[in-house]
Amino acid sequence: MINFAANTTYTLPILVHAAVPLTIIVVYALVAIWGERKVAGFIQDRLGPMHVGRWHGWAQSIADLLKLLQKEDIVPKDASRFLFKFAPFMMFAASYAAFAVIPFSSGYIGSNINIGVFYLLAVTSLLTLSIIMAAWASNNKWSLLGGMRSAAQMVSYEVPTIATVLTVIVVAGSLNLMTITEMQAGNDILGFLPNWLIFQNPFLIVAFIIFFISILAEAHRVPFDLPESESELVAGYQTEYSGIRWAMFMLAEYADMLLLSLLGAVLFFGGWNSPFGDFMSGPFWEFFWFMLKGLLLVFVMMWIRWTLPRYRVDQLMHICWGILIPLSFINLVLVALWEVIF
Amino acid sequence: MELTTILFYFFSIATIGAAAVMVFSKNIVHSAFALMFSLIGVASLYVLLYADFIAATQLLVYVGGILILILFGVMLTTQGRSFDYKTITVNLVPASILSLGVAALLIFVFVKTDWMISEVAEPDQTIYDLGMLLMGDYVLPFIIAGVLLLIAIIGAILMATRLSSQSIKNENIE
Amino acid sequence: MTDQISNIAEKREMTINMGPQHPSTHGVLRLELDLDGEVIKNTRPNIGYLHRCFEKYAEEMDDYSKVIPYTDRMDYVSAMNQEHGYVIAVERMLEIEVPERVEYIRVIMAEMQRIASHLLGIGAFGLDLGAFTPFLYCFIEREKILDIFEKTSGARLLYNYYAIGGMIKDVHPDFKKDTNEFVKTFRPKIKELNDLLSGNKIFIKRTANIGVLPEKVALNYGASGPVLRGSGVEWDLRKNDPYSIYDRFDFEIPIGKGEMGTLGDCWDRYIVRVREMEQSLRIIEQALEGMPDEGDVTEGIPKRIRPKEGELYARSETPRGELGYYIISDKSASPFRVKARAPSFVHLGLLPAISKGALIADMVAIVGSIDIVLGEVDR
Amino acid sequence: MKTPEEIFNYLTNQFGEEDLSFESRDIGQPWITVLASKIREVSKFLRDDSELLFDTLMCLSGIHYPKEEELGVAYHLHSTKLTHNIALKVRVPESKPNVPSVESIWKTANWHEREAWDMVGVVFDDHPNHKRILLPDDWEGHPLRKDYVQQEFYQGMPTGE
Repeated sequence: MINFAANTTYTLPILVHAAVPLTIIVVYALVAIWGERKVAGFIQDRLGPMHVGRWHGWAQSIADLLKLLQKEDIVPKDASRFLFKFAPFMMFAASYAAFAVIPFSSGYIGSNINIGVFYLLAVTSLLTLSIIMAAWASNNKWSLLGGMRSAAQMVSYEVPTIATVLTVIVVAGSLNLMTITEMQAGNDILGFLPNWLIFQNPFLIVAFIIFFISILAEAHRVPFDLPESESELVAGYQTEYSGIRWAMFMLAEYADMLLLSLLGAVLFFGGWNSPFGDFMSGPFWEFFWFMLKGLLLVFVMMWIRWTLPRYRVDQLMHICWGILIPLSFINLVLVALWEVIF
Repeated sequence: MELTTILFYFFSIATIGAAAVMVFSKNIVHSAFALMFSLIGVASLYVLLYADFIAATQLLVYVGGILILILFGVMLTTQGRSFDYKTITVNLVPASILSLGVAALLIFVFVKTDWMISEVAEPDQTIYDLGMLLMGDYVLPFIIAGVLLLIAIIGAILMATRLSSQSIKNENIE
Repeated sequence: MTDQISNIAEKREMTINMGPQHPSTHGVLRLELDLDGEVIKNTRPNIGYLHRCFEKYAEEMDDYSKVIPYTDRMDYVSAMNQEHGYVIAVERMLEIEVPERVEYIRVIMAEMQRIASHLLGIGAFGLDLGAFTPFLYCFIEREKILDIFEKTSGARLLYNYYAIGGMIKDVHPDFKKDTNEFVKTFRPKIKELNDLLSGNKIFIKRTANIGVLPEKVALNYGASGPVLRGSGVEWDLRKNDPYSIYDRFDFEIPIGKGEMGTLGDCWDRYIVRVREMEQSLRIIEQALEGMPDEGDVTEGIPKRIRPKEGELYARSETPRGELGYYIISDKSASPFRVKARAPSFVHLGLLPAISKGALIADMVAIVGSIDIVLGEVDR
Repeated sequence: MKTPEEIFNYLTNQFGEEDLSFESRDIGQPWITVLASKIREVSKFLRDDSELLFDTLMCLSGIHYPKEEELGVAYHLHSTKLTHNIALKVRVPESKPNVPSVESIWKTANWHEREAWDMVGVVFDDHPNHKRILLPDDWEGHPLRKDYVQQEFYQGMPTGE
């Protein structure tokens, strides 16, 4: 017999731990979708949502969510029913699971495991599979083409991502995201710059640029949004989805964006460390700084999204295999040399 | 029952069930996705054994790499049509005999072995030892494996470029 | 070995339907694509989804002037140019002259419409390649032109403003001021557009060397307008076969030079449109200066339109290319036969030739660069 | 640059008087009527001759003449090099509406000829893809004929209002 009473000591904290990132993701997604529209509106010389909720249409994404919940859940006749229904949830689960190792502040991390970065990269590789699953299960040629493209893209761009993460690990000497963050505390460089890794080693700036380009591709953002490029593949793997399942895809995509941005913040910008040393620190401020850094990167992604056209699939692959991967490996060697010499 | 025990049984059943679906499914893509569930289940079992590095490697290599490769292969070689992936069972009799024999052997070994049951303590440095072993005692096999993979990659690139330069040729128009 | 590989490649072909409901076919166009991977082996355009029997309607009308609203609906993003083409055709049949002021208004309207149409074409082209923002920038400018049109004609898309021998009514009193204002504010916007799109590395990568249309092929396929000029042929009916009063204005014909890649690629066709907008601005400026302030624009409209027996083929330069009206008159009040030679129809016909060997993503770029309007293709 | 009359004279020197005739009406442009069987030969000559160089076919239209019970095809040609135009016309009886295709000479003709077949019902011999273009393949009749009567049902759907 299962004795739940005896297990509450285990189960309750686990559930609370699980609920915290979920809340952050959902609230962030609602804000980010509204924010993206506002950013788009600002860039395109228009207002964006203005009506729902009076003040600058702040309730627009809530209204959208309610609308999506009410929509009919359509499953194509020839679709593979189980996989079709399962894929969006698996995609969200994959990006949600990765939040377990993100250190939101010095007082909160879902699971402080030794191989944090490695676990994160491993779990996000499930995203690719869920996209293939959705693409294949839809039984639609456009979906399949989109799925194939995205699988190829994500598998390729995982290489430079991992290679640049590796450069940071070489400098930091740990796979634990909490440890990596803790070692970036203080303001010692040139007397005033914070001890963030990007300032510690000049080659890490190159690493960050490569990393940022790769996460743009991993998160399917313009100029690498080929899997769902609306002008060619209709909507790629999402073509046949509607209602709440489609909302799950969007949620997963936005969560993925935040996840990778937060990873970038941890690896290069000192995670939850305040840029002003001890000023404005403490668990709550740490959370504020951390989210601010992550959201800034998300904002840059949006900015790029509304400025650039998109690449073609072979050009995308060429950028990855021909430029980013060799560069990131050369950079890895240079970073290591710098660390040995200084 | 402890929570870990419940999880252990849950993941074990999921792994075995998914493996059964993989074997008995007529649709090859369904089989591939069942394999995915099976592999994820195995990874979860590794986690329960405190082997977090192996679990993550299992996910990254098998789920994120090999399985995607399998799916690619299946989808590309079946001419792009999405519902032509049926499989049939051949050599039913010899296969059954062979698998029953192997099963009997495994059960026999399982029962006969004198298992030593010990309480595992959570290690705090899993990867440190692993790294030491790889770069210390096993550095030669490690490097040989690396060189082998490099050769394989170069070969693959060579073959891929030759094929693609033939098929992607912008034909001149009259 | 090589044979085996190519055999496998051939077997791998898959046929895919692009359209009729597809975001980047610019309307209801269906393209059947034979794909090898993502490489296009064969393109078969299927049209007719928007067919409304324009020619049959024209024959059934009991008056030549009743055809004009139908010409609007052919190329609905450059309705003024469509009307202009039809009106000059009928005027030539009747052998009538139109007043000076009418000619100037017509030219200004037609050139404004050309800018509006090119803005839409360029914006949609950018949108096809994933650049959303230039599309809206173009629309803001296009909106200003439509506002001017609306003040005068009352409509924003299908104007019915040209009449045989004149205009339906005089322009709005603010017309000159508004147009001058627009010309002044629009020049810097072209530069903005060039910064966002024309010079963008990704945009160039997506358009240069794609969908190359050599000069000889272009002529053989009957290409005209920006598509022909993009291939380096200096050919513009406003200069080479002047109609209306275009011979009075000083302007250049921009042609593709293969600056970013091969001559006649998508980028060349695109840049011709951008530069044409500048030339149109020049024409508008000159026309505004020369336009007489007084004059009744409706006095020249004949009460009864009954041409003598005969036939003619009159052509004019619309934003998309050569628009020809082949009209046969049998002395009755309605035309015996009206055939519209729509540039988009001809350009869509050369799509299979230039899309061979391209990728699906290139197909989108190619369709965008020839800038078709399905209303005109299907008529 | 040649006027239509000059072009006609130039052509008669090459092909003889019996296959060609020069026609004009009260207004508009004159045209040259060509015997249907000769149209491809004449077209090829018009395109390739160094003094004519008609490199583009601007327009190809099918016409129905109900009084004469004839179908016509009008070709409007144009030369970008020498900037002159000419119109050709072919007339064939309704009972045997066969005209040789000029698709091999000007590729524009491909779609235009399909349209002429679709709308008027002229049959173009040797056309590589002789199918309807604007209407569905199983449509009955050719709408631009003056005696056209619309079919009542198309695949079970009423076509009227």
